[in-house]
Amino acid sequence: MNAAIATPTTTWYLLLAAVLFAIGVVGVLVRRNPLIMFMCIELMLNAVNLSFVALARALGDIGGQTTVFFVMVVAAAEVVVGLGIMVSILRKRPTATADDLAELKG
Amino acid sequence: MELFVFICAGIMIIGGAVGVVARSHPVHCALSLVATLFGVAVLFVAMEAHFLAAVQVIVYAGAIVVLFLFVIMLLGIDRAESIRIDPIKVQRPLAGIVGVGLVGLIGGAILQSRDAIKARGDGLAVANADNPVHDSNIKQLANDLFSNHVFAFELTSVLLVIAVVGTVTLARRPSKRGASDQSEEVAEKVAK
Amino acid sequence: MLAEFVAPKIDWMALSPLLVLLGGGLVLIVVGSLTTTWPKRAYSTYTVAVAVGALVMALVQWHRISDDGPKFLINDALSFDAFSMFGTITILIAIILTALITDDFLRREGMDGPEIYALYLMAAIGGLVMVMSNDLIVLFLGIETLSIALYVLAASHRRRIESQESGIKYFVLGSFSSAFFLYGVALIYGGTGSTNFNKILAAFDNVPAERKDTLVLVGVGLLMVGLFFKVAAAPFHFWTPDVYEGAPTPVTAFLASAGKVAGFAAMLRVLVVALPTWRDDWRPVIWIVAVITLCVGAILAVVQTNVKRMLAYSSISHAGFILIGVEAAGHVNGSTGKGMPSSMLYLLLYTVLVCGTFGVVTLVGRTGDNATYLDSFRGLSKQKPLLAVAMTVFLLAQAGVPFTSGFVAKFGVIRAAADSHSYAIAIIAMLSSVISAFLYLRILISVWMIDPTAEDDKAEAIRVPLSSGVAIGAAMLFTLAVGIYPQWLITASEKVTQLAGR
Amino acid sequence: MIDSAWLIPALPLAGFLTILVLGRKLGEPKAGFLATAAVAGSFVVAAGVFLDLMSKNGEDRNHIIKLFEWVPVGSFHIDMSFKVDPLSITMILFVTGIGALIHLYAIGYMHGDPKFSKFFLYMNLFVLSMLILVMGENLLVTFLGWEGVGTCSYLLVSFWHTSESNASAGKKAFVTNRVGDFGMMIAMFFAFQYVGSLSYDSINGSAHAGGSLPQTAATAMVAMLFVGCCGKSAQLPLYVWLPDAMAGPTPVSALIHAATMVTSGVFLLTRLAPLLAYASPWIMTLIAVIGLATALFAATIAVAQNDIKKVLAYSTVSQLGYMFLAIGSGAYVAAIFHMITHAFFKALLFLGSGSVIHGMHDEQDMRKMGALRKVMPITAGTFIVGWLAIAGVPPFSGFWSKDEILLFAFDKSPILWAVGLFTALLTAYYMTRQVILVFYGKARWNDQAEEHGAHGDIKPHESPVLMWLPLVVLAGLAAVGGVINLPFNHSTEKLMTWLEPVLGHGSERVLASGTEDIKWILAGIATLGAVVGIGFAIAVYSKHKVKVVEPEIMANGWNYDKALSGFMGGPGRDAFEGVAWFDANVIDGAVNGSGKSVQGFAGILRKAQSGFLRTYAAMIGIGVVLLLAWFFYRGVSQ
Amino acid sequence: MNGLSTSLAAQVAATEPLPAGGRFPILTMLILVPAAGAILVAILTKRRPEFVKLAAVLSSVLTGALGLWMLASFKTGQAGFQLESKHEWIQAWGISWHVGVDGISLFLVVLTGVLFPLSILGADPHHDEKPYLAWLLLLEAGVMGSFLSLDLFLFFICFEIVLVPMYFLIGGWGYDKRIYAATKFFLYTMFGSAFMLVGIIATVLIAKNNVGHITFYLIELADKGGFAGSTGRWLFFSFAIAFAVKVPLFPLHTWLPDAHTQSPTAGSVVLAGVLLKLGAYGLLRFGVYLFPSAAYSTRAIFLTVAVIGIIYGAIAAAMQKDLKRLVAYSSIAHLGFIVLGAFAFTEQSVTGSVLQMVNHAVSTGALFLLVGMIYERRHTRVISELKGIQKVAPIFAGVFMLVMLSSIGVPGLNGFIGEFLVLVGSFATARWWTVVAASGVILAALYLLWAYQRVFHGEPDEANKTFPELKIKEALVLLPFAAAILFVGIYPKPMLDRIQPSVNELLVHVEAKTNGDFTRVVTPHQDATSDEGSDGQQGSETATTEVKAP
Repeated sequence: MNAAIATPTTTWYLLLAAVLFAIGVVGVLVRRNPLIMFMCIELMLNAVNLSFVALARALGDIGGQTTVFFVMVVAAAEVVVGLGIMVSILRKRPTATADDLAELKG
Repeated sequence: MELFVFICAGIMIIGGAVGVVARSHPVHCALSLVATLFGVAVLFVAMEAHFLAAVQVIVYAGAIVVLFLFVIMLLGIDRAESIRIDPIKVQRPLAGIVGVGLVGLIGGAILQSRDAIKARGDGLAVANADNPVHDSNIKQLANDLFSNHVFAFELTSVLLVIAVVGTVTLARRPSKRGASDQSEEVAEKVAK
Repeated sequence: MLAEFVAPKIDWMALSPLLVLLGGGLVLIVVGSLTTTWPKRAYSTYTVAVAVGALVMALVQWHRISDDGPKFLINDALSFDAFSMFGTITILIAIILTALITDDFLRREGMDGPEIYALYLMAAIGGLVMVMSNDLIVLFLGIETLSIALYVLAASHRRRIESQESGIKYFVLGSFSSAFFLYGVALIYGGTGSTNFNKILAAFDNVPAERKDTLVLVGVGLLMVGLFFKVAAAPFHFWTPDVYEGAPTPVTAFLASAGKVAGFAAMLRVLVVALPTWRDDWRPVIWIVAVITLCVGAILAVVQTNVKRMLAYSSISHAGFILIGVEAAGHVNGSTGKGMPSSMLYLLLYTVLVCGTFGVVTLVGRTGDNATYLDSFRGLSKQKPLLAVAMTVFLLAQAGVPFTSGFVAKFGVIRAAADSHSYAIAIIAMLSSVISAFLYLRILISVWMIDPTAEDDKAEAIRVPLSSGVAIGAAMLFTLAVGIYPQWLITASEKVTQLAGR
Repeated sequence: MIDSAWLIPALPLAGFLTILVLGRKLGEPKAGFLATAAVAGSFVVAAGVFLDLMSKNGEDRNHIIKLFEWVPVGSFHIDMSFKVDPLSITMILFVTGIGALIHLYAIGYMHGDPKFSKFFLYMNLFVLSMLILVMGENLLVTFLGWEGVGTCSYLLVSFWHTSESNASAGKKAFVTNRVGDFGMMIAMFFAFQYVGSLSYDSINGSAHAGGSLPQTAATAMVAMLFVGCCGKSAQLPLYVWLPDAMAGPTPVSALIHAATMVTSGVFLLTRLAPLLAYASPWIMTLIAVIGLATALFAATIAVAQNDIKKVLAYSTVSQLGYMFLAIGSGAYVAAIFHMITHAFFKALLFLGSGSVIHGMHDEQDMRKMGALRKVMPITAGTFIVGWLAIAGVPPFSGFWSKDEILLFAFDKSPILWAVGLFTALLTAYYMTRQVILVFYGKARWNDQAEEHGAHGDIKPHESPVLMWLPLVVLAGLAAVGGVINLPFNHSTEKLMTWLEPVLGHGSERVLASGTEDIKWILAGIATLGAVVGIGFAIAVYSKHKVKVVEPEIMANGWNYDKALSGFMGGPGRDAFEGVAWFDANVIDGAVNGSGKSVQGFAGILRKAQSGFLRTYAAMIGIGVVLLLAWFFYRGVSQ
Repeated sequence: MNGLSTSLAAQVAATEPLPAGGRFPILTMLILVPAAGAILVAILTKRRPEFVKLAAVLSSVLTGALGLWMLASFKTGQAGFQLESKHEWIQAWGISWHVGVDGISLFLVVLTGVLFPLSILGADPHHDEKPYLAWLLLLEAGVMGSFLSLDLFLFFICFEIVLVPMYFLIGGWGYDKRIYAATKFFLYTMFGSAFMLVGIIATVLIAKNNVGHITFYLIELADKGGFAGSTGRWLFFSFAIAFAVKVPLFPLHTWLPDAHTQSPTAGSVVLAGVLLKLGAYGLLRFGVYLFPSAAYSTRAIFLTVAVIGIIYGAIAAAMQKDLKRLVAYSSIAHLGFIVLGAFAFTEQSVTGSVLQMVNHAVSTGALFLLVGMIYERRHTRVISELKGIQKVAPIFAGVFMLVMLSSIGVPGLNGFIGEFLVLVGSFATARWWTVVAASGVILAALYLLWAYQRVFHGEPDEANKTFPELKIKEALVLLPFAAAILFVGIYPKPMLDRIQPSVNELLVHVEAKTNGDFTRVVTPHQDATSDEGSDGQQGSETATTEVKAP
């Protein structure tokens, strides 16, 4: 195995992140459970984080990592609030899927 | 070595992600998510972002996924979702197009500009050459956090306060005074 | 070897509006949760006081900028210029009006408490950060601060299932689009080496003009997705009608005013300040999105029966108008064009308008916040003539009738478009405003021209409490006054082109 | 005296205004006398002006009275000016003279009508308009009068408006006249464009080769003016309104639809004689032919009419045709001459018929009359004078004027003369028929009384003095009216001499020498024709020697009117309905349709707003892909 | 010659400095008084309706009086703008409150001033009088502003604000399909002005290069704007669409029958009387004046559309079953004449067009009042339900007749003068259009007389037997209309003398700006006929007597 080829470059990481991101997007589109949709969003955020770190390394700039830190905080805050909202609505109608929440339309 | 790590972690990440999307049971999804998060953490380590890797494991895998599981259990919605067919027929083809499109476009862009990133990185390296930073990851991070990003850091505190206040607001039971309670109405709607 | 840590210098004075809001918000949270229920109107009075305090500080800063000139704050994280202060003032006005409307609403719905107000204040901080931001990360955090507060606010009416539904929809879609935004930030970071506007701008300084970077361009695209979502531009507008309809009406007012202002300010800042290098790339996008937004907003509003939903579509159509200003700003390098001032002026005027409009809708919504259908407005002119007059003024202003602020706003953006020879979009915009005029007329027909049925008479009487009355009255007077004598505001808005660092 | 000529229209105006304000207070019969006095006053003033003019040289007899600037716009000045010259004073005299007589007659005729004073209000307005028409110094002032008389005609025809047919007749008169007015207006536009003025003097002055008015334009002007005249003077194809207009009170028929208004077309063309002379000759031939065709056409219809006034109406149309024949033959003086004599005898005949109708209690069907000469001797006597005049029996006035016209027609073309002569024969025939049916034979009014029992008890009676006095005066005029222009020598042709300065160049009486020589032979033939016509009528209606020939198609006016109204009510109306349908469904339909299509489009668009979270997310996703595709394209295409 | 003297006069007027600020700002007050009246009416208490009505009547009468004062202070024979007053307003955008009046707008302003008090007095809204009066007064202010403004921005906002009161008047006090009609009116007109707003802004910005600074001042833009070629045409069309809708020109007219028919009487009177004139006036003042070469080069379109409108409107009118709708369609035909005159570009036709704007307002306004009175009495406007009214109400019928004849264009009444001038002027430059248009006079007689016959003639049936005669109050309202109909028909000189110089100057302006494409039509014998002494073309010694009108 040729070492020159063997070392994954930033591009690899970025592509991996892109695929992960796309899977997350697809997940949001196809899943009906709001919780799982939200998990998919977490996937997307992780893809972004991965990109940031890879880019930070490529650029030799720590700023990308700092950003990841903030993203994590945001993700945490989002999870708290998001789950709060979901709990408050799913408590009343536990079987509800995202498709059932369609009172508002048109 | 890095290739091996990359491939293993990559499989873990993609596999986990596919698991989140494809498993019908919410708990399985959550566990798949953990796999992805771990994979990402591994790659962080591979890219020498140790602090972030730690945080990734602790906050994400530790706290967030647990929270997910907790909510699943709390609400008792731990039943499998039938994912054979989608009630909205166009949804899956659409999702496919969007997914492929995203990968294609973003991937294409990445491939297009891989030299540019490299050049940019070299440029920055040259710019930083007279002030080489060889601190450990955590120190660099801290330095950056409290100088360049100090405002953003402070802002995260507001964000967290909001999260707290928000959950409190959501959790607060509506008081009985004022409006007539409409829970019956709600119940009716639910029954529908 | 430890790199020398340099603590950034902080101009506390420049941050004062932000700090007043933060302090006020924290005090409210702490004191509010420690004490029992405050007396009637105390929460809202307090909130208004805080916001007014911040507003006063902002005005002071405004003059300071006029005298001393703009600058950057805290290691270039924020820009302190007329643009950001104009946006700040607009958001603070939105807070004041919304708080006044909210006061009685909460008591009517049995939801009185400090949380909502605290969320308003905190959300406003997010908004302020967005308009001031000079860094994509700061901007992202600002967006999230605002958005998370708004998710909660939208879902805060516990008795209305629609409120919850709107909360969850807003939340999922909001996070979804935030992820895109963030990915855009990452790609731009990759392509330029920084998230700071100054550095992004400088990154391509020495590169030939035709040299672009696909990664950055795609990043710009992703960035725009997030911003388009925030301002409810088509096709990223789908959340808007549902959320506007479902959210408690005062919150809708807040969403439509502060939310939109912050979103557009951020968009202008990002596109005009950070990404002018690629303006030939993003301007056509803005053009087409503006057209779609105008059409979608106008056309879909036609078939609605719920006034809140109608106004949601109308706000989409207004977003289209503001996008025209953004498009115009994309014709010139830098901020010298008419695009930015006209957009910011539009935002300020629209903020007051929309708060007033939703203020009236709040009152007509009656207990339960559900009577917001066209039929609910029947007989308003008989029951509360003044309220009907106010509604009329607001709606006509939104339709762009002269002698109201709405006309001044539209005139401004159309002028900006004409100035950059975008006649086609100007014509399309005006034609769409004809279509959307139909929706305002439909509401007016209900208000004035259809006699209430016996059933309508049996419905709960509409009350006009003091605080709402003050807010609606002030908004109406402002609408008319600006319509008649807009000179001072125009002059002020034209200062927003003096951006920090240029 | 000339300077006070403005009094001529002013007096009827004063009468009009007085009755307008005080009409109801004055009531019957004061209003009538007031109106009569106003018109008579005009006549007196006119007579004074006439004498004044007479005292002047021929060249000085053109006098313009400017009241005020009427329509001054830039280079275009139209004054409210009156022209007093031999032609206008001739017209004024006979208009006011006959007008006064008819007013007087109407006091008796309209006795007991609830709208007595309103009748005289309109009548005075009519006289005023007619005077403006004839006195106008320019086309526009004339047009003012022209339309004024038309309006008064409308008002008076539908005077008894509770009857639908009267109302329709009035409307028909007005609208048909509007068709003519269209032509008249176009003629004025031509005048303005090429002459820059509408004054007669300017138009006639530029009607010469080398003037600012090209001959083609002059021809077009004449043609359009003739269209106007066809409307007003009831020529083919626009004559249809006149028979219907008999629905009005009989004095109206006499004054407006026989003596004055309908002749104004003749007046107008005479007024512009130099222009006519300048225009291409074919237009004159056309006028002559149309005039003659109308004369013959109307005469054939008159033969078969049973309504006493309809006969006279068609007769009027026919006689007007004669006048146009004269114009077309270049015999302007003859036209005016016949106009005057016709005014005398036709007014007489109408008033006589009115007297009969009055006496017969509003019965107009001649078949229900007969032998009335015994019960209404004065009426009968005067009517017979009128009959002789119109039939062209020498030495009554009609003979002279008609003879003059035929002479000129012969000069132009013997064919015209032959047809004219035949028409004269027909005229004699149908008028004799009328006289016999009304005044001779068996009294048929009792038949009806028997049929209807006591219900329809009719006792014809002679009319009051107010009515027969004008009859007598007119009968005198009709008898001796010919003296004003006897063709013996130049000095007896008084009218000719009088009008010559007005008609200007090209309108002198020039006959081919051959014609001049045989004029007495032609006159003899014409007299013979009249006698034949009368004799034939007597043979048919009095002696019953010949079977009555009254074909249905002639009684129906060759179905022309029917066809016309059939067209208006049929395809014409359908076309109008079609336009209205087009407006409501296509044009407005497009407007409403665009509104509907917006709604329909919204209906499609809102399907995307399904309420499903995932749909929204998908839309965002698609938006993202499209957006990225654009940026990617921009990136790779650099 | 005359044109020369007037343009000289215009120069003299232009060089005259604006009078000192101490002068009373009549024109500004003409706009502000009704606006203030509207506010006053709106804030007065509903409990004393008599005060409300009094305030409304007083302020409208005061406006009318101001209008007459303006008429009195107007200097005859001057072409330029008079009584100008200017105040800075929105300097940032080069906008000022700039009002002035010239011969073209003069009588429209007077008309507005007179028409409003009459329609306030002449028609009863039956309910909610207070807002009704407030809207009417606001409408008056808007209309005044449109006619008086010399600033494009001011014009546009006044032009546009007019929609609002009219919308509420139709929608609030109209008849059964009022909401449909009001909405249609609002949206249709707004559709038109959508183009104009863009056009105005573009005009100003494009003119900036030539003028040197941003200004909305009409005269400056017209003089220095220099909108040549296709730019001018595009701008002109953006204006023209708005005006064409407002006029309305075929095929943009369908809002009008609905709006007219459903509007309350006062609304119809004002709509026909002044609102439609905004379109025609705008075409002259802002279309032709600003973009002479574009207007001239596209005149064929306008002439054609105008002529179609004349014939089409008349035919459609003839087929209407509703009396008010009939009058509405007749307006389309009449406005066709006005546009025909405006785009024939001769002194006579344009003067006639301006005069006809006033005439149409008078006759159609009066017709609407009369139809309104019929509706008050019979609660129907359907022609077939009315019959024989002349027998029971002869005076009413007489007045109707007079107004109708004026509308038909019978000489001696006002309608004729305008129509004739339009046609006679147009004939020289647009012959075949004029010939077709002139045939419209036949149709006008047809549909109006037919309607008159069906409504007034015949024997009244049961329902119409008790049709009340004209009341004193109604007669007093109609009296000014009748007086105007007669006066203008008989002695239009005072009006023509004031209109003509401005029209002439407009044409001189067009001639100067079209670079020789357009030359004013000079009729032959101009000098001879304008010189009163030499009428006699025959060379004979014609005696002329001047007689003072008796």
